[in-house]
Parts: sequence; structure tokens; C-alpha cells
Amino acid sequence: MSIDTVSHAETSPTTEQPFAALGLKPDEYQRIKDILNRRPTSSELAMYSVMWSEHCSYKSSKVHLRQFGVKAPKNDAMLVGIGENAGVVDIGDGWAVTFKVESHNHPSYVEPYQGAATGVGGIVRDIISMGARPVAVMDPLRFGDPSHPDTRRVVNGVVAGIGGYGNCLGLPNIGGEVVFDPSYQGNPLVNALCVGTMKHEDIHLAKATGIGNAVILYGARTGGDGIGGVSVLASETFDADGPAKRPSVQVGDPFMEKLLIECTLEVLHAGLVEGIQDLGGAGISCATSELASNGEGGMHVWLDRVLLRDSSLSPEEILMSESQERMCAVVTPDKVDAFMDVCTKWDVEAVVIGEVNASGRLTVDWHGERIVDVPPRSVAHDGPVYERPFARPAWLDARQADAPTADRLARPGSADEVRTTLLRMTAAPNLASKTWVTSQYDRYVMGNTVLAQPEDSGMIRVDEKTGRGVAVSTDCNARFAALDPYLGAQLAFAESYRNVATTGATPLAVTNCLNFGSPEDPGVMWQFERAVTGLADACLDMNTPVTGGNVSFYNQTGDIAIHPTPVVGVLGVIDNVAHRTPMAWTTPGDAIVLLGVTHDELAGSEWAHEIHSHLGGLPPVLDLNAERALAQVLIEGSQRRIIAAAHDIADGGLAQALVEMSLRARIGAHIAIPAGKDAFVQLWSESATRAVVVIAPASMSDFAELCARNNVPMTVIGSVVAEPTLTLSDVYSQEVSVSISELFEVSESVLPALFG
Amino acid sequence: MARVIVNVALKPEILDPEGRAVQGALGRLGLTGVSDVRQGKQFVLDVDGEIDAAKLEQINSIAASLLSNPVIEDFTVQVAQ
Amino acid sequence: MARVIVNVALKPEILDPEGRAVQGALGRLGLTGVSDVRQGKQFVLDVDGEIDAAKLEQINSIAASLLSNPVIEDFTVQVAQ
Amino acid sequence: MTARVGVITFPGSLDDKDAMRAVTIAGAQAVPLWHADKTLNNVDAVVLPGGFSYGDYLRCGAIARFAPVMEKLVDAALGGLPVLGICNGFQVLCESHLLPGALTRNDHLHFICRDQTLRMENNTSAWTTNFAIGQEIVIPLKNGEGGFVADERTLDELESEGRVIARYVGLNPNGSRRDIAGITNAAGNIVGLMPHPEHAVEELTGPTTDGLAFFTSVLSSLVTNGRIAV
Ligand SMILES: Nc1ncnc2c1ncn2[C@@H]1O[C@H](COP(=O)(O)OP(=O)(O)O)[C@@H](O)[C@H]1O
Ligand SMILES: [Mg+2]
Repeated sequence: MSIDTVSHAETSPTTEQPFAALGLKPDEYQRIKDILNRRPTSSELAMYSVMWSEHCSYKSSKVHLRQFGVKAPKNDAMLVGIGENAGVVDIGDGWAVTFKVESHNHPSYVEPYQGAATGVGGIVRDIISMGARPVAVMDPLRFGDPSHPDTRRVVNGVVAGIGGYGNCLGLPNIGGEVVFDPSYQGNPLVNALCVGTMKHEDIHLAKATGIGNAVILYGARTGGDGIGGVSVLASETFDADGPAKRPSVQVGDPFMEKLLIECTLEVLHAGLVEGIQDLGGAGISCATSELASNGEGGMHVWLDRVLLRDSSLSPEEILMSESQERMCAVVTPDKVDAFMDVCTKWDVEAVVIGEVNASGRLTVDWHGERIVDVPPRSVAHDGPVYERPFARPAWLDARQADAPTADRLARPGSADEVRTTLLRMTAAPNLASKTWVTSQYDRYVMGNTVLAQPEDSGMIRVDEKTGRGVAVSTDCNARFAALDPYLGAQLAFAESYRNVATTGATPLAVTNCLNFGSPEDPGVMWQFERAVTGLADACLDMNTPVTGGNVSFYNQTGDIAIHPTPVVGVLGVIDNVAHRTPMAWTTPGDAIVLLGVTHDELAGSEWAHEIHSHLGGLPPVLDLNAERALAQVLIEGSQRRIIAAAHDIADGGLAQALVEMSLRARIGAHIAIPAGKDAFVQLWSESATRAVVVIAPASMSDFAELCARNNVPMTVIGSVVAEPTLTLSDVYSQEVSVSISELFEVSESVLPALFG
Repeated sequence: MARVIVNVALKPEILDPEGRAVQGALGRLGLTGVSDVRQGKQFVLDVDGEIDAAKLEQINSIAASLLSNPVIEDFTVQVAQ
Repeated sequence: MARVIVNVALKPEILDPEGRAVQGALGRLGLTGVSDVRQGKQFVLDVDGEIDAAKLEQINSIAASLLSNPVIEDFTVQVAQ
Repeated sequence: MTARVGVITFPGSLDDKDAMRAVTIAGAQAVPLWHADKTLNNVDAVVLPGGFSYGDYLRCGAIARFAPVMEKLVDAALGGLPVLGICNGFQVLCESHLLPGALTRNDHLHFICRDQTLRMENNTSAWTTNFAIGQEIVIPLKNGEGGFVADERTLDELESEGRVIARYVGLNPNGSRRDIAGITNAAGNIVGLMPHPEHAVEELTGPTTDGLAFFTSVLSSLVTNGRIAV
């Protein structure tokens, strides 16, 4: 096998190269030639092609994502911002938290178990590469129609894969989402979020500084699996008959990752590391070029030193391999031995593959021959940037005009119909209990889980002495985003913000995973631009910076894109987790109070979707000032311990919130529909900025004062009762009553019946 | 009655963490000189009646879809007694 | 180099939930007349040099202690090429 | 003198820190033990924690059994040292033949994590003296391979000798024979338990604090047996 060396490239300028097969456009290929003043070697071509793929370079999204930086609120809590492996925020007492969400959508359709498993593995390595100990994971998921025959395969594989990897790593799963919609049939979304904690002094960055320092590759051996996997997969649309080519998928080894976590934290805490980087998409190409360009700008790599699982791999393949569970560290020469000792202790293989130098170039040798000689920035940062055309899709007007008004979609109008609707909605796959999913995840490991599913946010104790902790929620109603992507993204943010505040934590920072169709479709690009702008505007207004995130394009089959799905994760801090607000009421006689105002807002609602398969109209209006005021009441009420329980109102409206609280409490409530209001609208509208809170009689006057001071409308709608029954009175002059055991039976049986 | 044996193994280029773990343990137990270990699955099916060409065809297609994922695994089908 | 194949199967009296799940799925996919399915493990060991009696003995004892759990599983050892 | 309770960490152990926390809350000194060491560091009792030792590849507990520290542990356990194996630790004890039977794949094939009700059926083992027989407790359960199996003779023997220490109540979460959640050896010093008492020692993070009594029990037994002075 002959090696395409730099000198050979110089003397053979006309050699034809398969740039198109590697996903490069002719002008991109030309650009590489301009940068190098010659044709690239095959190894260089491999590096540029993976690094300039949509997945790695963000070439279509970059121009819009800049808004997150431009509009970032001045926030002293931000220690590391966008651009690093993950953002880092200060949570007080010398503690810092890093969190990020990432997608693994395409691989999870092709091989659901391994696709989802390696998705968890990838995001966890992002967190450890910041110097943090991972402490929790979450998994926002979207699947196709629950009754479609293929959905079962995907659901079972994805859930088992997330559990299989996360459980084996010893990370509690503290929340996520499970949403079904036909728009995800051939494009399930598997987003994975990881939270890590560290002391300020442990923050590490991905840069190769210090001339003469060693570059160490450690972890799993490099194999031929997943070559071009993520980058090719994530940049191609499946055609209508399913995956056109079935590219190789990586298999995860969570045990190796667990060793990698312990080993990495030990070398970091021992002060043995100058810079560190995980290997994700684009493998060694990415790690070396990013480390080099973030440091002094020069690095040399002896590629033949890389430990291989398969000795027949070519240098191009080694550069592109996306084998999992690998990391790269920059270590001063005097500490290399100590570094290797820690690796030996954890049974982790490691080898020095390179050296930092002052050349300003990234050079790679293969058995003494130079196969790469490039400016590292040109690979890692100076990829192409596209100003893709975008335009409001023509179909949107008709869809927005198609409002779910009472004359167009039949609404329940009697107590009997309300009861029937209540049970049907409780059994809607999107609203039914997710226990079948979440019981496959360990939520107890590490012993610091204060809240987990089905609570409004997951909450983790960070400091065992002081009780300082963090809460995280992820949300997105993609139907809202389909009706209005700007508002949809803001509503996703608002829901997530509210979920964090509901548990008593103060929202601090935002991460996001923007799942969209093809950026080459101007309509999709418009949705993307609107969603990013909406989210950036809301984050600025609410003083919660975006600290990082991920973009997943090409989630579409043929011409049909998924609903735009900007999943938003909000992280909050709580001084003492003992003060958290749970979702379940406990004490008969406590008042049940509705916060916020309910309008006739059913466009994009779960009711319209489940009962009428309808999607049209305009999403609920959002007033961020009101959202901030509501959060203030929820947070201060928790700190002063005057809120006994609280639950946010979102999908399925007030009715669903009451059902969920009853199911969690196992004792019931008596609710009266406020006089003069339409019971159906009160129960199933999805107006934003609302929550149900539970207040003991002794705290009522304090709570009323708190609401008045913050201008938050409150309505006492009922009280907790000892009997296990949820009773709604004044429903079209009659009473509706359902036993909690019936609700439980209905809610719990849905997912097992579909997928068990 | 016929017995059909379907062996499913990860493709050679795919990482086999279980096989690797076994290989490590073999070394610690003193079995040296083992250059590779792969761990696969074996399905033993007892099928009523004869296995004719149509039935074998059907078993083959099930082996390719249910019992293995061709993206990462290879399989063999074998009719025994 | 020799290739040694160790097959490990649950003892017949031990419940095999995976085999049962496969059997159920086979029915749903239209393969009828399958009276039983058992799912076992197959280890493929590549061993340097010849497999003499002593080595085989060693592999047998490792199959009995490490590769299988005699409380619930049976195994066979087979030397291939 | 406070008792020293060792917690062994294998590669892939996950609940070792939790076990140490539980030991500490119970009032003992937690001593970390490392799989590759050939010493038990003079501890008075040992916990084999939950997790996925060696990834649980091959079979749960199968590879951990051959760890260097296990040689010492087997001898000490046969000599009467109190040993509690939780979940993966239980699997290691069975694989090491310190306890009879084996733990197999859950009958429903899924990993399951839930708050599990147990009925305590033994209060004479080293780890159960502070329970009442018939007492119902709720502690987390989380496993993929938690179905206890043994032949009928062994099961009958365990029953007749009072060596079933706890049984699942209500739902049997994994298909365990005779709803068995935990067992002890004939001498009563070695206990294997599938659910996780170490995750039920604090109001804030556990469903209950029912798990604490396992850890206080061993302290009581150590005193009673004169293994440590008060
Ligand atoms: N895939 C999942 N993984 C973990 N937890 C989940 C998952 N899906 C849903 N949950 C949890 O179930 C609960 C209900 O979900 P959801 O109805 O989306 O909550 P909310 O409407 O309050 O955001 C939440 O606690 C959520 O975190
Ligand atoms: Mg939600």
C-alpha cells in the first residue's frame, strides 16, 4: 500500500481525489488547495472532510448561533462560555457546574441501542474534558407514531441503550422527555444531557500549550468502527425508503468509559495535565487540530504510535476513526511517567503520540514519512461558513389560520364528556406515565439525587455539607415551534425555566439542542433562524446565558422535515436542597392554588393533537415579565418554606397537572372550576406561565402577600382531601370524580401495552 | 423436528467489549497466548416438521432482521438434527 | 494458530427469558411451529500454537470456572481450524 | 473503639461511595479497599458494593471473583468475618461460592429501578439483627440480573434453615425463585442482598431510611460477638 505523502502531493498536482464522496463541495476542495498551495494528501483530505462536515464545523448554523454570544446577558456566574467543550457556571461556595446536551439522532435510528448508548458516552466525555465529575444525565427523546410497527424497535433499543450505558457508568438519570409524533417516524431524536461538578480550580480547557509537552492518547484502542460515522451520518438525509447506505455504527464500552472517568479525574486532580480534549466525531483529526489551534499553534504527531484494534487500518482511517472511549491529554515531559502510572492503575492504555511545538503547523508522520502538514486553525476553526438562504415557508399562513376554535374542533360540553376526555388524555402516550422508560434507569446511584422523574426538574446535591445543589429541566413542545418557531423556542425556554423555579431553584444558565430538518431547505433554515433568535432574545431578557449546545440538521425523510425541535435545558442553583419543593401534596386541608391566567389557547396543545390530530393556529402568548414574576414567587416561596408542593402546567393543561399531582400523592383533591369560566378551557388550555401550588392554611396570608407583591394572579381552586379521589365540581353544573386507582391504572398501562 | 442453530457475532471491525474483557481475564487466570476473543450469541431453535427451502429462507431473513442487526453483526444459520 | 469455540447454554431446567422473548417475536413475524428457543453464548478464542492435551485441559477448566457458571449453565469446547 | 467496615472497589464498582456514606452514617469508620490489593487492612466487616464490576461482561460478578483481594476475602469470610454483598456484590458472592445459587437475567429482560417493599425474614444474621421478623421495609432496587435461582433442594434448605433474609412483597421485580431478595450462609455472617440498603439512609435522597438498620446491625453483632470492644 503506497502512502500519499506531502512530497508526493507536491509533485502530483493532478491526481484525482474523491472529495465529493467524502462530502466536500468543489469550492470547499478548492479552498483546501488554496490554503495548502497544493493538493491535499489523502490524509489531509480525510481530516478536512470530517472537520468541515456540518456536524463538526457548524457551517450552516454558525452565522445564526453567533447571536447567543452577541446577546449574552452580562452574568457574573459564567466562568467558561460557548466554544469550549461545555460551558461552566459558578454556583457559589467555590463550586462550578458544567452541563451540555448533544444529539445522537441518526445513529439511533440505524442501531437504536448502540446509537443511544454512544450518545450518552459522547456527552459524558465532553463533561470530563472540562475537569468536572459527571454527576447526572438526562435524555430528551422523540419517537414516531406509537402505533407504527417500527416505533417499538426504536423505543426499546434507545431506552435500553441509554440505560445500559448510563447505569453502567454509575450516573443517575434524573429526567428527560418522551414525546411521540408522526413527524419523527424515520427520524427519532435522541438527545443526551450531562451535568458535571467541580471546584473552580479544577476547570480545564482544551489547549495544547507548552512547547515540548507530550500529547498522550489514552483509553480504548482505535478501530475501524464508525469511520466517518458521525460526520457522514449527521450530514446526510435518509431517503424515503429508509437509510440509503447503512454506515458503520460505533459500539460503546461503558466499562471503559467508567475507567476513563476515574483515570481522567485522577490525573487532573494530581495536577498532571496542561490541556485535555475528548475524542468525539472526527476522532484524532479533531482532537489534534483543536488542541493545536487553541494553544501555541504547533503540534507534531507520530500516527504510527496510535494503539490499534485492527492493524490493517490506513493512516486516513486512523485519522477519521470515531472509536469511542478515547481522550487526549497534553502533559509536561516530567509528568508523563506519573500520568502513565495512573493509567496503569485503572487498566487504561495510553501512548505518547505527539508533541507540542512552535512550528505553527500541525504535522503528522506515518513511519517516518510526512503525511500531513497544515495550519491547524484552517482545519479546526476556519471551515466554510454558509449564509444559507432562508424564507418563511409558504404553508405557514394556512397553518396559522387553521385555529382550533370551538366551532371547528368539537369540545367536551358536559360533565360526562369531560370525564371521558380526562381519561382519554390521561391515556395519551405523550401524557401517560413514563415509568416504563424511567424505571430502566438508575436514579439512585451516587446518593445525591434529591429529585428525579416524574418531578418537574431533576435535582442533585452538589455539596453534602452545605446542601448546595442544582436543578435541571429540559423541555420543548415542537408543535408550538412548528406553528411559530420564534415563539416556540421561547415557550420551550419558558417551560424549562419554570420547571426549575417550581422546584425552588434559581435559573442560572441555558443549554440547547437544536434539532431541525435540512439546512438546504430555505423553509427549514428560516425555522432555524427564528428559533435561535427567539431563544437568544429570551435568554437575554431573563439574564440566563446560553453556555453551549448542539445543532442537529438533516432530520428529515425525503422532503418532509421533523417539527423544528429546539430542546432547551435550564440549570438552576439552590442553596439548600432540603428546601426543594416537591410536586406532590401530602396534607389534607391544604389549599390548591392556580397561579397565572388561563386563556382559550389550544393551538398546538396535546388535546388538539391527541383527540383531533390537529395542528394549527398560533401558540400561546408569552410574557417574559410575568414568567420572571411567577418564578420569583416559586423561588421565594420555597426559600421561606411557605409552598408545600408545586407543579408547573404545560402539556395537557391544568387537568394533566392535577392528574400528575394526584398520582404522585396517592391522595386526592377537590377542585372547583372558578365561577363563570368554561370548564374545558380551564382544564385543557395550555396557556403559558402557570403553575399549581399547594399552601398550608397557616401560610396562606404570607403566600397571598408574596403573590400580590409580585403581581402574580392567584386563584384558590380547591383543597387536598384524604380520600384517593380527584373530584372536579362546577363542571357544566355537575361533578366529575375519578378514583386515583383508576387514573393510576390508565396512566401506567399505556407504555407497557405499546412497548413492553 | 429439526434443530436450527443461528450464530450471531459482531463484525470483525466492530469493538467487542465483552470479548475483550474475557481476554483480559483469561490472561489473569494463566491462559497465555490467546490473541483474540470474540463473544457472540447462539440461538437454538426447535422447529416442527421438515426444514424445506422456503422455511430456511424464512429463517434466514429473520436471522438478518430480528436476531441480528446487519449494521454491526454477521450471522450463520445451520440445520442440525 | 488454533481456534477454540466454547458454547455456553443455560441448563434446560433454568428459565431462559431471552429465548422465550425470541420465540414470541418469531411467532409475530410469521415463523410458526417453533416449539422452543434457547439463547446461549459463543466464545471464539484464537490461541497461538498447537492445542495439545494439556492446553485443552486448561481451556476446559477455564470454561467450567470462568466462561460458565456450573450452577446454571452447561458448556462444550470444540477445537476448530 | 469504632468498627472499621471495609468497602471494596472493583473496576466498575459504582455504589462504593454510597456504601461508605451509609457505613459512616451508621456510626462506623468506612475503609476503602482496592481490588488489586492482597489485604483487607484489618477491617471488622466488609461490604461488596453494587455496580458493574468489569462491566458485568461475561456474567455479573464472574470476573471480579478472581480479583486479588477476593482470595483474602474468601478466607476471612469462611473464618466468620461479616460480609454483605449488595446487588453486584451478591453476584460476586454467588460466583465465589460463598453463597449458593446464582443471579440471572430479569425475567422481563429490562433493567429495573424502583422503590421495593421487602419483608424481613431473618434477624439473626450479622447484618439483620436490628430488624423484626415480618417487618416490611422499602428500599431501592436496581438491577438487570437479579433473578435468584438455585435448585429445589437448595431452595428448600435455605427456607428450612431460615437463611432467606428478605423476600419481595407485592411485585416480584425480577423473577426470583420464591420471591427471594436476600440470603445468608449457614453461619449467618455472609449476606447477599439484591436491593440497595445504602440508598435508603437519608431522608433527602432515599425513599426511606429503612436501609440503615443493615449497617447498624453489623455494628451490634460485632459487639455482641466480642469482635470489637464497646
Ligand atoms: N426519557 C426520559 N428520561 C428520564 N426522565 C424522563 C424521560 N421522559 C420523561 N421523564 C421525566 O418524566 C417527568 C414528566 O415528563 P414531562 O411530562 O415532560 O414533564 P414536564 O411537563 O413537567 O416537563 C419529568 O420528571 C421528566 O424528567
Ligand atoms: Mg415537558
